[in-house]
Amino acid sequence: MAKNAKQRTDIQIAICGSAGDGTIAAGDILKQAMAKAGYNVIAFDVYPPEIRGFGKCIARARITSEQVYSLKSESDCLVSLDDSHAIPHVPEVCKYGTVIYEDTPMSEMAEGTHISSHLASAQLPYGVAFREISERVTSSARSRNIVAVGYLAGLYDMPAEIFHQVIGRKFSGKPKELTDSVLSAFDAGFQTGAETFRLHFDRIGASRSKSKQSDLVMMSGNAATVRGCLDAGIDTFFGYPITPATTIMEMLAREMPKRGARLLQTEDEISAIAATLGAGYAGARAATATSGPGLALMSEMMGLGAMAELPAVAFVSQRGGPSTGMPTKTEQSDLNLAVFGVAGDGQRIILAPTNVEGCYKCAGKAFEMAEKYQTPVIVLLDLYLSNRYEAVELPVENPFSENCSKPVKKKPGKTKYSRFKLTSDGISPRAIPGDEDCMHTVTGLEHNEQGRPNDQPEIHQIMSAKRHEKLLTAVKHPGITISKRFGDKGKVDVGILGWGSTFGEILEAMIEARKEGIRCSAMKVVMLSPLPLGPIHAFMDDCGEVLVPELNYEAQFAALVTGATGRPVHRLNRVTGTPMRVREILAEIRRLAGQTEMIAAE
Amino acid sequence: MAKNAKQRTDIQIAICGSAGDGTIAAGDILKQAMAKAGYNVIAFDVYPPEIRGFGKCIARARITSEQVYSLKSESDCLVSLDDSHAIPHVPEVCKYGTVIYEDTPMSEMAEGTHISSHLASAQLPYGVAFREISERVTSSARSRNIVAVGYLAGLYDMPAEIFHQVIGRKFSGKPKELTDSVLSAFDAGFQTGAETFRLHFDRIGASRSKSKQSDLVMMSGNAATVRGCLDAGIDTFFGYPITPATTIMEMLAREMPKRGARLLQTEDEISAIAATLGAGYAGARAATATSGPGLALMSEMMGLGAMAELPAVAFVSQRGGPSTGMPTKTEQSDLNLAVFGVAGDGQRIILAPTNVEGCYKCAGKAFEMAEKYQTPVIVLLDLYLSNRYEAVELPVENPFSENCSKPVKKKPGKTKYSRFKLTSDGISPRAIPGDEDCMHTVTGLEHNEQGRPNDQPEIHQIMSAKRHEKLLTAVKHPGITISKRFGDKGKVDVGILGWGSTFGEILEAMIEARKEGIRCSAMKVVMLSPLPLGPIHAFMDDCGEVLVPELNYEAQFAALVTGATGRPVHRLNRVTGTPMRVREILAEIRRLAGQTEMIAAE
Amino acid sequence: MMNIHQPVYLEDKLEEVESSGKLAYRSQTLPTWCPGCGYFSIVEGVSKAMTDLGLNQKDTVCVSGIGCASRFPFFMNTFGFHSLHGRALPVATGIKVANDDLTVIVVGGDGDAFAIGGAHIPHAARRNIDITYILFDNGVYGLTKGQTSPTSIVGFKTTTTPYLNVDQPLNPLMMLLSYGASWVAQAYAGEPHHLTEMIEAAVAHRGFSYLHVLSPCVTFDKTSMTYKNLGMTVRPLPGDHDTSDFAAAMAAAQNTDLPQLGVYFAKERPTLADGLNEIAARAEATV
Amino acid sequence: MMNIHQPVYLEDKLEEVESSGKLAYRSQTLPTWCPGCGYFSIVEGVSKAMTDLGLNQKDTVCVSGIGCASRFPFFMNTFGFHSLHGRALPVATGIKVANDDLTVIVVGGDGDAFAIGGAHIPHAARRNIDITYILFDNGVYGLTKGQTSPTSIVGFKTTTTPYLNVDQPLNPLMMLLSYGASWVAQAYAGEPHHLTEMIEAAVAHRGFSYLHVLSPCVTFDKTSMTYKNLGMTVRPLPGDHDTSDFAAAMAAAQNTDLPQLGVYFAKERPTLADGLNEIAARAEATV
Ligand SMILES: Cc1ncc(C[n+]2csc(CCOP(=O)(O)OP(=O)(O)O)c2C)c(N)n1
Ligand SMILES: Cc1ncc(C[n+]2csc(CCOP(=O)(O)OP(=O)(O)O)c2C)c(N)n1
Ligand code: SF4
Ligand code: SF4
Ligand SMILES: [Mg+2]
Ligand SMILES: [Mg+2]
Repeated sequence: MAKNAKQRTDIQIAICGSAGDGTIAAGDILKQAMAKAGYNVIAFDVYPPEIRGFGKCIARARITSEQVYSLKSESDCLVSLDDSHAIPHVPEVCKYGTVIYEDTPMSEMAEGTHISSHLASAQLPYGVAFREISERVTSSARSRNIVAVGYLAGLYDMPAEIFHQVIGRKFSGKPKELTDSVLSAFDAGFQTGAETFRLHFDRIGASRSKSKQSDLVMMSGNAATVRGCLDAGIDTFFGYPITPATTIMEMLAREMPKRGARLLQTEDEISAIAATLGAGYAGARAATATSGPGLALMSEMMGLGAMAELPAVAFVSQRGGPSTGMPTKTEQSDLNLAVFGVAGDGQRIILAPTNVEGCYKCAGKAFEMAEKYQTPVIVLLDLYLSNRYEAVELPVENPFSENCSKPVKKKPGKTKYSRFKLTSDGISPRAIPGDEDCMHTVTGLEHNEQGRPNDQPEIHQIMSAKRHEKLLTAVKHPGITISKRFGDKGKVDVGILGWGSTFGEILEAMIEARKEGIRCSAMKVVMLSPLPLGPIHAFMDDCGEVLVPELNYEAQFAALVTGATGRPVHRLNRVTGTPMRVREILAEIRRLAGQTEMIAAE
Repeated sequence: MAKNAKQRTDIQIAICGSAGDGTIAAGDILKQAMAKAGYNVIAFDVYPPEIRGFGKCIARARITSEQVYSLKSESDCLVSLDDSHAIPHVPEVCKYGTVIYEDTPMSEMAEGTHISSHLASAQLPYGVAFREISERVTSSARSRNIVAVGYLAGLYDMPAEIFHQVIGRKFSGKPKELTDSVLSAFDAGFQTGAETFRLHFDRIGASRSKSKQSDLVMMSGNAATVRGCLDAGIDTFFGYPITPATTIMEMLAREMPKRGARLLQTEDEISAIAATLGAGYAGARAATATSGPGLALMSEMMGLGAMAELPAVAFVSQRGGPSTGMPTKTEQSDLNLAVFGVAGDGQRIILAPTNVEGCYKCAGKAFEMAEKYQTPVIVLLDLYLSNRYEAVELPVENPFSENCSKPVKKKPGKTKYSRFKLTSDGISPRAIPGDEDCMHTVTGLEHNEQGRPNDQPEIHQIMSAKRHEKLLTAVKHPGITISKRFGDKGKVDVGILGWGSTFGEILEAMIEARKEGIRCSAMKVVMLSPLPLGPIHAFMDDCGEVLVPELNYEAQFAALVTGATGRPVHRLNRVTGTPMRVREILAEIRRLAGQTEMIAAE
Repeated sequence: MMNIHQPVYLEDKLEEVESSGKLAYRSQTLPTWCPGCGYFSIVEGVSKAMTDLGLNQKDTVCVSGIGCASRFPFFMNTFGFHSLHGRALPVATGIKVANDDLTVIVVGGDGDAFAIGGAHIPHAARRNIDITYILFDNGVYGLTKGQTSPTSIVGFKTTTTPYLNVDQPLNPLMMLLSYGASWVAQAYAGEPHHLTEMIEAAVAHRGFSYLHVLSPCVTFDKTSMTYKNLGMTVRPLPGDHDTSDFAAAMAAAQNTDLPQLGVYFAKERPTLADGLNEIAARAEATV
Repeated sequence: MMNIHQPVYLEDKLEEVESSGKLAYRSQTLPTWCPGCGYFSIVEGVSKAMTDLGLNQKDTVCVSGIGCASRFPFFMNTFGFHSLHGRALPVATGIKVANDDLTVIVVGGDGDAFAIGGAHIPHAARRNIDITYILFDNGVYGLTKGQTSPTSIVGFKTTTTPYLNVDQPLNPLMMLLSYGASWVAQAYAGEPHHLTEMIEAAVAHRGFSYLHVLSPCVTFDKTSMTYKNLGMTVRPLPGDHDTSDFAAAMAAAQNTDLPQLGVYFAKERPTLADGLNEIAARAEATV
């Protein structure tokens, strides 16, 4: 069947099974192949907090020809590898959507336990004998998941060739017989799928840009973060494992030693940040990564970083809180801790990327900023961003500067070096151990320009100002988008202000709202501290109503923005451990648009 | 000379010397005696961060017949025990104020090093031979400071009798010869003072209420905190030393064992709060005390307290920050950390007393609240409040309830106990180890009503709501002032919103402003989380302009209030390690009052 | 001492267990551990020990940090406190100081104890707090999916040491002895009867008792502390080992190649509660 | 070894010092310690050792936590990092991992090290990070004005133990040995020549060297670790003490009543940097 090249593609596939079914692996092959085929792909996996057991796994991938910004709350296709887990997800399949399931259950099933009896009338059932096919071609049931992927590919007319490449790469290093057996499972599934009778909307449309195929890389937010670190020339990493940040350290552990950079798993998060500051003091580009509980432990050290004006980068991937909370669920509730969780007036820089490409940018730029502004920089991710896959184009040329340090210009032996010299921009020339004639001691005590402890009233006042004012220049740091407005220009009925991973859903909702004729625009704020107040004020000036949707209970960003601008906003909050839904945001936009009109009519 | 009984008293005396001069001890005798004599006294000592050396000490005491709320920025009298330290403080002596100094320096002094050459023309010099007198009557120069106190008492017609009592008590347990020698030094000083020619304004006026003398106790904020703990029936205290909170633990270490209560100096602040939560879990009234750096370390544990709904009281006395900062200087910059310094949506209760009596009340009530609302309660003090002395009247009857726990009403063996039962006010009946049939496990993981780990979307949403909503009822907790308005009622030009130790200066400035005819009122906010939004909104509704003076750089309370109310305020910030000045606040009130008028006139 | 190299599952022994009364101490929640995990033997051993010692569930508190091991309290039908990573000991200290009458059993993993929690152990030990600390040592971080731990051997390949671990592991037994722990022993999850014996003795000891349990992580360790390797190397302490001889205990603890099971050291000395009571008595005398 | 029971002040020896070149290593800031504090001998000893070893100031970093002891870096004219209470070792780890070429000297008090910083010592020791750790043990919290510390003896009266301390003190030497420190020694502030010798040897050792210095706090301890008491009890390690004999070191460390001065244990083994280089080599091999 010929591919309809004119058709736009926007299809979301969910594969659901239990931990042992190879659900995540199946999803991985699908998303890698489709990205390789030139589609835009956004994917996100959900898995249980326990190491094992029969917890539910879902791999979701949205495959599109145009740029999109988030997963959809409805999927076009659900593949069930375990009906008991998949049944609750049948309602998430859209009208005329497809449900693919195992047609040969191992034993007879109790009534109602088979998924086919749970479909809505407009959903299309495709029963397939995954197990049987797997057993037939590989003499084992273990490749059921691959058969399912093959079936899917066949059903949707996906390019089998590219799947072969992806499977080949995934199994490279494994015995050839294994790879061959997996490939034959795929082919058997593909053939079955291709031969199945289907309606036209089951076919996949064109990819975005056949020509650019090779530039699109399928990558998770954490992987992009790692790439950013490597491209920025990270020298040392000290970390302690914690979900969902662990994979950053794990990937760096493989890559850094290849470049002579050094990584150490420390005894806890306090040591991780302490060593990071120590390394930064000694001149290294140094980073750590953690989640909310770890950041809480780092709070005291972060304050030292601010006071002693030391560079350090901390990647903080948020999960459900408070406390140990929900380690494998997403949330945006560590904003308060990141922005305010420090003793004293200890402001530092906070960056929060909104998508996978942003993770790369923010990671690299964080090292530049830490070095330039001589302060800890927190890059605030969340589980939904860390583990989300997107097809991204990484820049061909390394976009990060090698050295952003303000150099010491000193006639040797002439004047005594002052580590904390007062300058017009608050940034003092920085020397590091080994530099001739620049000996000094850094301290968490208040200190004078030489770094000597000093608690005179004038000193504290002027040094507090220095430490804060230098940060204000960071909102103009070159080569990074600190904030950006999308959608309608000029006056709008509703403006949506967003941050972090939720901004994808915000953009989608804004686009929908505009389609409905609502004057609407959205602004993403990437630097959360110091806030880019100029652009935010300008944006708010243009908006009839401002909506701030975020994944936390306390409306943390809303309160932050209002506290800084003195302007009230509408809050939209959700704490379910799952991403915000586009339709929730849209409903709120509609409500506010109506409200503005009413006010205007009064 | 007869005492002028009709004269109002308002005199502030500053004694300044180096660490070895007995400066603080001299100030202590003065304030104790004057409080005993029935005067209102507010006193505050400043000392250096080093253990020893020749750092500057200043003991200031304001002695009044009417109620006042803060120290004055100008003193009426300066006693110098060391000119090199005292000279910079000469300008703080008011017009026609008194400067008393040593007239027999040990060696000849370089020009300009003697204080007498630094006085303004309207300041009155009194040179006294402290050393000589001390050597004459005690055959040692060591009692110079006592001679100075005696001189002061004689000069101002203070009641020598009461000074004798105070000195007697201070030296009780010491050899009688020592006490006698000190008393004779006092008497010699007193006689010299009484015989000195002086102008009428050097005399002290009437005390407030001769009849009530015995009820007024001179007490520091930390001592009042300790009394609050004891009266509330504290069972356990776990702490780690840190300035300016250490003395809370030190006083409790003496008092608690007498009542069979238990105190342990732990290995760090993390253990202190962990043990406090453990003890709270086991049913004890448990507390800890620390400063900003320690609170930063406690951040993760505090989140566990919020999630597992455990009672704990933490006294946090702020000092200059960030980081180690200025350990012996005051500041109000740990507000952000106290309110927001927790991973996830981990709101807890924050109380901030504004004076010494408030320390007592908040301390006791904190135990009630921790128990009733099943959550950590932070009592936010600061160095200026912890170390400030005021003459306070403690209630005759213990004002604190013995038990505020919501009891478990359960037919034994009938229903299974649910530790986190959903109730209308969010508070679940709480059982403790030892309670029959109530076994359960508390956890920092999100959990269902039984306390079992559960990360289902609905559970997290409903449990987050439960944990937050129960706190809302705390703003109506009986027997404690959560917020209070002072000054003009109804519409005013300027309203001042304040918290913590700075509220004394705010009140004084407000009173001055009203004298100048500015319509003005002030509101103190004692509960900083959750904020009493009703009264704050009502207050702001009445105010033309709202001013928030506080001792930090980032305008933390101002941003908090604006974030919560959506209303802009004027900020007045100072980071010098010293208290806010009444005249600074007053100047700002005047400016704003003018501004409002201008706006009204437009 | 038997040589069983496979753990015993609760499920396998359901009948035996039901008639023994041990189930009273087990919550309705089935352990979420991987089949074959050594930890099953420990939960089984604690239940058995509680039955044998006749402990009352309502007067027992199981305290833990975070990790696979630390899930333990959820599987017991006693009071429980699943606290934070590394903080089980200070929480237990608070509980015990607040109420002397409770039996407090603390559990945790090797990372929980010797990495993030390392500051707390010396103080619980020197103060001789009357609690039992059962350390589940699998030489790896289980819950976070297989990183190196302070007890991982040199050459161990994990996700954070893809080019093999180079750090010399800690020696927990020597450390606890040097801290002044008043009771120190070692057991092995593959020898459940001896393990149960040790748990009973640990709980019975008045003061701080430390029981180190070697326990394979079948999911993230296929090469190092496996049932196979441990089964071939563990052996009982010599019959003539003198538990009052500190130097002998230290010497035995040094032999990590052939881990020896049994009580290394035992000594009665005043507990923290004794000390606090002494303080109260002195304070009263001054009133 | 001489028996001097009073510390030597820099001021007393100004001439001698000026001609020795040691002043190059001293900053212009005079120590803010109390006259008579044992710490003066240590700053003097380090300056002397640096001269003798010919260390370059610009390649030396002194790292500390918080406490009287931790004020040390301000008094040296080297690079310095006055960090947070308890965190000197992890900060030093970061510095050393970032730049192998630096000489890193870590100092701290007994509370800084064994109370709040207790989790970090085992790991710095087992990893054999090539730094020198000089522990200023005065058995009390100096900077916060006299509270009990982890090395305070039983019966010590402080502001937090007004009814006398009841907690058994820790034994730092035994602890460090049990952690696998590759060089462990003890000195006494009252014996400055031996102290200087020990500092030199500590800095010279390749790997983690731990030097425990007994140092009286003249302000907050009038009864326990005084010059008088220490002067009467300290003695050198026996002449035949074998620094390669771990058991002998442990045995010597147990004798806390009569503290012995000298090198307890010394052993060359690969440092952390060696390990990290090994990792890099293995990684390159896979590229
Ligand atoms: C403060 C903090 N840091 C990190 C984590 C993540 N974490 C959970 S368990 C664990 C280690 C588990 O290893 P171990 O203590 O040996 O227990 P095991 O799982 O092997 O039984 C880590 C690092 C956390 N929960 N909290
Ligand atoms: C997190 C934190 N907790 C507490 C303190 C207060 N503090 C400063 S120094 C010190 C203890 C000092 O004792 P030690 O380490 O023995 O050093 P010494 O002063 O005796 O030399 C304490 C508790 C602090 N600065 N930071
Ligand atoms: S991961 Fe390892 S330690 Fe955790 S339950 Fe599984 S086998 Fe046990
Ligand atoms: S208080 Fe003690 S340790 Fe601190 S400087 Fe003074 S004598 Fe030394
Ligand atoms: Mg483990
Ligand atoms: Mg000390």
